[in-house]
Amino acid sequence: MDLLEHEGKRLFAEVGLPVLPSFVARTPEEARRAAEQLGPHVCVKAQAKTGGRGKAGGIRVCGTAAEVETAAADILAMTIRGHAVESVLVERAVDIARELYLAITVSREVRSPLLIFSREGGVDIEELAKRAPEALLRRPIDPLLGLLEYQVRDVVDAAAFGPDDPGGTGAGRTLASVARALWKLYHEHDATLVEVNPLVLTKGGEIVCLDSKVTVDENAFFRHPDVLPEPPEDEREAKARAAGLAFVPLDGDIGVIGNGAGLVMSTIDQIAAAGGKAADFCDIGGGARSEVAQAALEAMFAGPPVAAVLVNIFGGITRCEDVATGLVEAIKAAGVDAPVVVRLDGNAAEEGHAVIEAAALPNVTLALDPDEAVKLVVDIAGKRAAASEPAIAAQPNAEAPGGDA
Amino acid sequence: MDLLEHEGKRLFAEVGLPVLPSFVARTPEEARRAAEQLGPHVCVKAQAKTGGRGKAGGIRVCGTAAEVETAAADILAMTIRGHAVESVLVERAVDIARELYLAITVSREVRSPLLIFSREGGVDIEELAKRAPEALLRRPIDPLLGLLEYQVRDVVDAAAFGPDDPGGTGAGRTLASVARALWKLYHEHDATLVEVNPLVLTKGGEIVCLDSKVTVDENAFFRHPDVLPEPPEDEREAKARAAGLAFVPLDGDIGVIGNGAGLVMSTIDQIAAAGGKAADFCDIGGGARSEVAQAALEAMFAGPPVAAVLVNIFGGITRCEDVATGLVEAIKAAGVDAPVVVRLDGNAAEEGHAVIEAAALPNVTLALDPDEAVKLVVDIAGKRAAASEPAIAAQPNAEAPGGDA
Amino acid sequence: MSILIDNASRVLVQGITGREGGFHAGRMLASGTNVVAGVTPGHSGETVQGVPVFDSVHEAVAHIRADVALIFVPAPRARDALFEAADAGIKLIVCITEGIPVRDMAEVMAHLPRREARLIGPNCPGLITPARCSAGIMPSEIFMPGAAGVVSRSGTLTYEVVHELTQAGIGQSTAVGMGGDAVHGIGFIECLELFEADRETEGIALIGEIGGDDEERAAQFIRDHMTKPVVAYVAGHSAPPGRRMGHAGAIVEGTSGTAATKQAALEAAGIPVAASPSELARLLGEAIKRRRTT
Amino acid sequence: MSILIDNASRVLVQGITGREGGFHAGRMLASGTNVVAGVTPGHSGETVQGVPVFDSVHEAVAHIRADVALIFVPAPRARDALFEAADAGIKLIVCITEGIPVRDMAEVMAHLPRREARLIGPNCPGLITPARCSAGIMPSEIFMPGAAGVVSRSGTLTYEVVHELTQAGIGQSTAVGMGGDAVHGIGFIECLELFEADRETEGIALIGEIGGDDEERAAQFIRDHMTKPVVAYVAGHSAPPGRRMGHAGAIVEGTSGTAATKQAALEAAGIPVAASPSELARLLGEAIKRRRTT
Repeated sequence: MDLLEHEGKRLFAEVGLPVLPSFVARTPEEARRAAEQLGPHVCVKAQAKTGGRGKAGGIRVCGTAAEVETAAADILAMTIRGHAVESVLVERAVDIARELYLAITVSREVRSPLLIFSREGGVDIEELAKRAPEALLRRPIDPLLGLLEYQVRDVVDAAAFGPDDPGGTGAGRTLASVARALWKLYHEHDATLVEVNPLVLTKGGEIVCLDSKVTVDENAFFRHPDVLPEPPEDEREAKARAAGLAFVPLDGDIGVIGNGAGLVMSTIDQIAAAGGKAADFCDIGGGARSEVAQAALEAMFAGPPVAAVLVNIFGGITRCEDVATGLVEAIKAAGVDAPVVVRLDGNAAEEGHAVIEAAALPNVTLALDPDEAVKLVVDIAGKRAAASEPAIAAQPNAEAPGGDA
Repeated sequence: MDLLEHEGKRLFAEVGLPVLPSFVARTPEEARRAAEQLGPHVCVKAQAKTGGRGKAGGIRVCGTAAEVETAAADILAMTIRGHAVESVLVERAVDIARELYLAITVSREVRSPLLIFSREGGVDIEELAKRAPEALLRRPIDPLLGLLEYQVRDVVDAAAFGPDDPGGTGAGRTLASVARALWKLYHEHDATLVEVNPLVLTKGGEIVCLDSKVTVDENAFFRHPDVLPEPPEDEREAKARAAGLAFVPLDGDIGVIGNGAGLVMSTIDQIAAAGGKAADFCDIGGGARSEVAQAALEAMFAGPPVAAVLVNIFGGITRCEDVATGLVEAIKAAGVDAPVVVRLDGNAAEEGHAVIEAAALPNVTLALDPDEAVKLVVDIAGKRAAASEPAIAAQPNAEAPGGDA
Repeated sequence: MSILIDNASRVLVQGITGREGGFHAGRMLASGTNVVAGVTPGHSGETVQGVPVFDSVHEAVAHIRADVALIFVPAPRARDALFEAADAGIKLIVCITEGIPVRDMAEVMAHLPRREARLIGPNCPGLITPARCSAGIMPSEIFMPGAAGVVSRSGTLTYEVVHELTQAGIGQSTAVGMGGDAVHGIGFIECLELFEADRETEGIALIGEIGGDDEERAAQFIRDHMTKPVVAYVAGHSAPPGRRMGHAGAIVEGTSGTAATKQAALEAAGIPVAASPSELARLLGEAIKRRRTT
Repeated sequence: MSILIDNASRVLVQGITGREGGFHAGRMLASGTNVVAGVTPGHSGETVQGVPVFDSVHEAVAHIRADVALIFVPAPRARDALFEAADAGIKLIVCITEGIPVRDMAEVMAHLPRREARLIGPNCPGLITPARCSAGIMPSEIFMPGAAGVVSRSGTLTYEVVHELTQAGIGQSTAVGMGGDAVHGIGFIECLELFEADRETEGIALIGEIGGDDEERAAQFIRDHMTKPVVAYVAGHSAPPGRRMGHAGAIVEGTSGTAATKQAALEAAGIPVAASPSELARLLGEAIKRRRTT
């Protein structure tokens, strides 16, 4: 789970990382009052769980409280990469002498946390990583030892603060304590990413974390009962999660239900290859029973209407008969009239076919192999979309999900 | 450094180990007041940095405050294995249902801490370890992982609390937290031993640490600036330590100074083999200079008089000339008149010999090899002791160090 | 032959008294697997499906020899169960549990080599050597013994492919479901090495998915070290790009991680990449037949 | 030949700008040792005795190949210096520093095998292969090349024995001062194994002292595995028994640990035990001569 900048900075302050005085504001008025407290020179920053807010205009440096109020009003009206900005952080501004980069994230390859430092921080760090990889210090942190002092010294050496830098070698000592505190946060809060970009050396010789990016491991919430998991924005996702299903909303018009993440991904790929577009990723899991299949269909129909549905089940542990029973009940109960293509194979597939056939639902078609099933559902959805094309053409935004008719 | 029972129990309480209410008393009167606070049934226990106080009569269970005062007076007058009892611990008494044993200490062999548990605690645990080694659970604690939960469960399983035990399985949960806390103490306080014997299950179903034995690593004091190293009891030791020397007072009459612990030990062994007895172990170290040699001699002469002194130096890094210079100065300055046998070999040995010869001190003899040096000093000391024998015979305590004349 | 497990393997199930543990222990026994012991603290002396239960892995191995530990313990206690199995001397550990924190898995993967223990998983279906040993939750009914090695990051895709292979008369030597967590045990390369050395295996199906760079590294390994044919499939071409907060992830993993880069890397190494699981099964069948005739 | 170090060894000194580090670097250079680099944080670019100094071991090995790290860093920072050397890929680490906490050494000894690094020490004089390489603080002047291997828990006792050997015309292959801390690196057995395999070594002097059970285990090893003659000396017969607070130490170490039990164990294994360092040198000389004539 990603944290907002101000949430991350609260953790920063807890572990002793240097942050600037700031207030969170949800209205332009609150922002103005914050500026009055902090003094005239402040920075107003969009709080959104995405990168690129700077380029999108989500960061403004202001010199008066009135400017702050205007900036906050502008920013609070923004949507950045699909994320509505619901608050801004009003933070005291500083004079920057140097911008550094410091992060810890998990490396799949070395199977451990990895510390990354660069004496050139700021916006284009990925660029730098490609252009001059040697400019980045990378140090795997041994999971059994933690961040070691010699690694902290490596960071300070790489910063190469000189007599021309404000603060001189004292800044090196602060940087060392910043590295230690960042590891403490990463480790103790079960983070998978903590990034400070830029980490700045001010003209006054102070080291300050100007931004915070923190991602915490949802699997570790059992160790952090005080952390509240964020509620899903999408209603379908909320319903599915309540039923213990993995659900990701997508922007196509073919509803997809399957068992196993790989099978569902593969199904969506094949729909795309056949010219269709999936409306969701819904994984009912390995040992799915009839109630789960039912919950999946209900979650799907809680969202925008779909042109057709593909249920693709390979029964390993899952009994296809159970899935079929749940489907039939859900379709009947919810009065689903969208076309549903069902492919059942493996464990109790024949019994599953019998359940579907016995129900004799007019909108449900059985497919005998996965390739046929994909072809069928894409055909049906294509025809339904074509039939409702005028409705789509009438919509102003060409990127809106198709097939909403 | 060994801690007294009450010092160990203060750490126990800090990490959440269950201890009984108690007071430290330095006078019988204080002990009586403690008993008045704690209620009539208390235990009065000698505080001494040694084992075997129970057998020596240093533990008394009392039923009235008056009994406590008498017991404290008796115990405070005791000396146990050479340790004068300066305080007693007055502790509330409990009804014991079962006695267990739990300890963590360092194992040289596995190079890690080792947890030891037995469901049969009490006094004869070493006996038990020999008689029925399978009755002891031993679990190495991985230094990089710490005490693991499955090991804690092993301890609880080995305790095998049953329905007949007071507290039942609840006692198991407490035992688990005791094991965790004991590890926390061991690790965080840099202990090399924490032992609870007995760890008792009371008739009320509580788990209580009835005794504490804690040894902390003096090499780790830099991590624990709040810990005060104990001052040496022996004046020579105090002087030597102030000069950075390793010094152990022994009870013979031949003063020994050498460089390197192995060489000094070996010298003492050879003195014993030749029929003599060393008065001390004094190691002036590997790179000794003239001031150090001087400090060693001064420390030695701060103690009871010795019959003779052997200075045994093999110069590796140490220059024998420096040692010789320091010796000559110290002998002159302190007016030492005891016979001193000096053996110098290795680095700058000839120059060292020249210094000794030039000083022409009447009581200093040069020996040319270590075997001859030992023989010589034992001869001299033997003659001096024989000459002063009547003085020794006049002393009431036969165990007093010889050669005090 | 086969890889990692065979009919001599003796399997111990940690968490056997749980719903999943007991259910799959029964399925494994029914498929002929040698399930020799179960472990659940506080349940020593019980039996599950006729299998004796012990309080700890140390206690179990003191009574009964075991080669493989299969872990069904809930995520919060999985780290401890993994340490316990390794410290008790088990050399092959299969962890079915999903949802284990990354920090715990990093510690486990740092510790296991110290005990010379191998891990499969976590968050995986385990592995199976058909008709000889199943150490996991794969449906043994759809497998048959034979020449095809399968290594996969996905459970149900494995079943799809195996089902097609079996229907086409192509049996399997061993199928390994390695799981897709960020920090996991055995990977493609280790399995490929084992398959290359296994006399029974004549060709390998590799089933990858988005995330990480296991497939890219496997592609290089296949090009440089494999003599047996390998065919591949990668799921997730249409997956939306994951939200990414910071830059550190991109710096660490570079541009790799998408299905397209994985497919390109595999193809660049000369490995046929199928468009669907059913095509993957066909490609493997053809490759094995070609190898037999040359 | 020799063990552990020879004239190809390239030595890096951690803590070279300190008093001890600089002094001994100079002595080692004077004895012909290949001291290639020094490390002291914040001193990169300086030289000590003509040896270039770097800020970190990683930086040093990026510039100059080194095989041996010699550590003079003060005790509170020694753990970190040991981790640094091992993590930078140094395979033989010699730690002279004394007074390192037991907890730190236990962590170091748990970590070093993960990097396949060997440790000599801490709190030891290091080791020397006469006229070829000195990695430590032993006085090279008293050594001469030859057939006697020496392994010892004591520095000055080693010098005594070596001095006698040299004066008797018996040179040394390698002398290892392994230190006597409760938790230390290389032990008697590892050195004996190496001496047994070393063609140059014809006999070994083992110098033990009170505490632990290294000598007892070495005695068994010698009886079971050594074909070359080993002679021994144990210091500390007259040492007063250490105060012992609890029983745990006695349980762990049993009755062993006194000079008498060590000497008895060695003699029971057929190993001649000398009464003094000078006798040890004589015994070794005789053993080597006997071996040559048979």
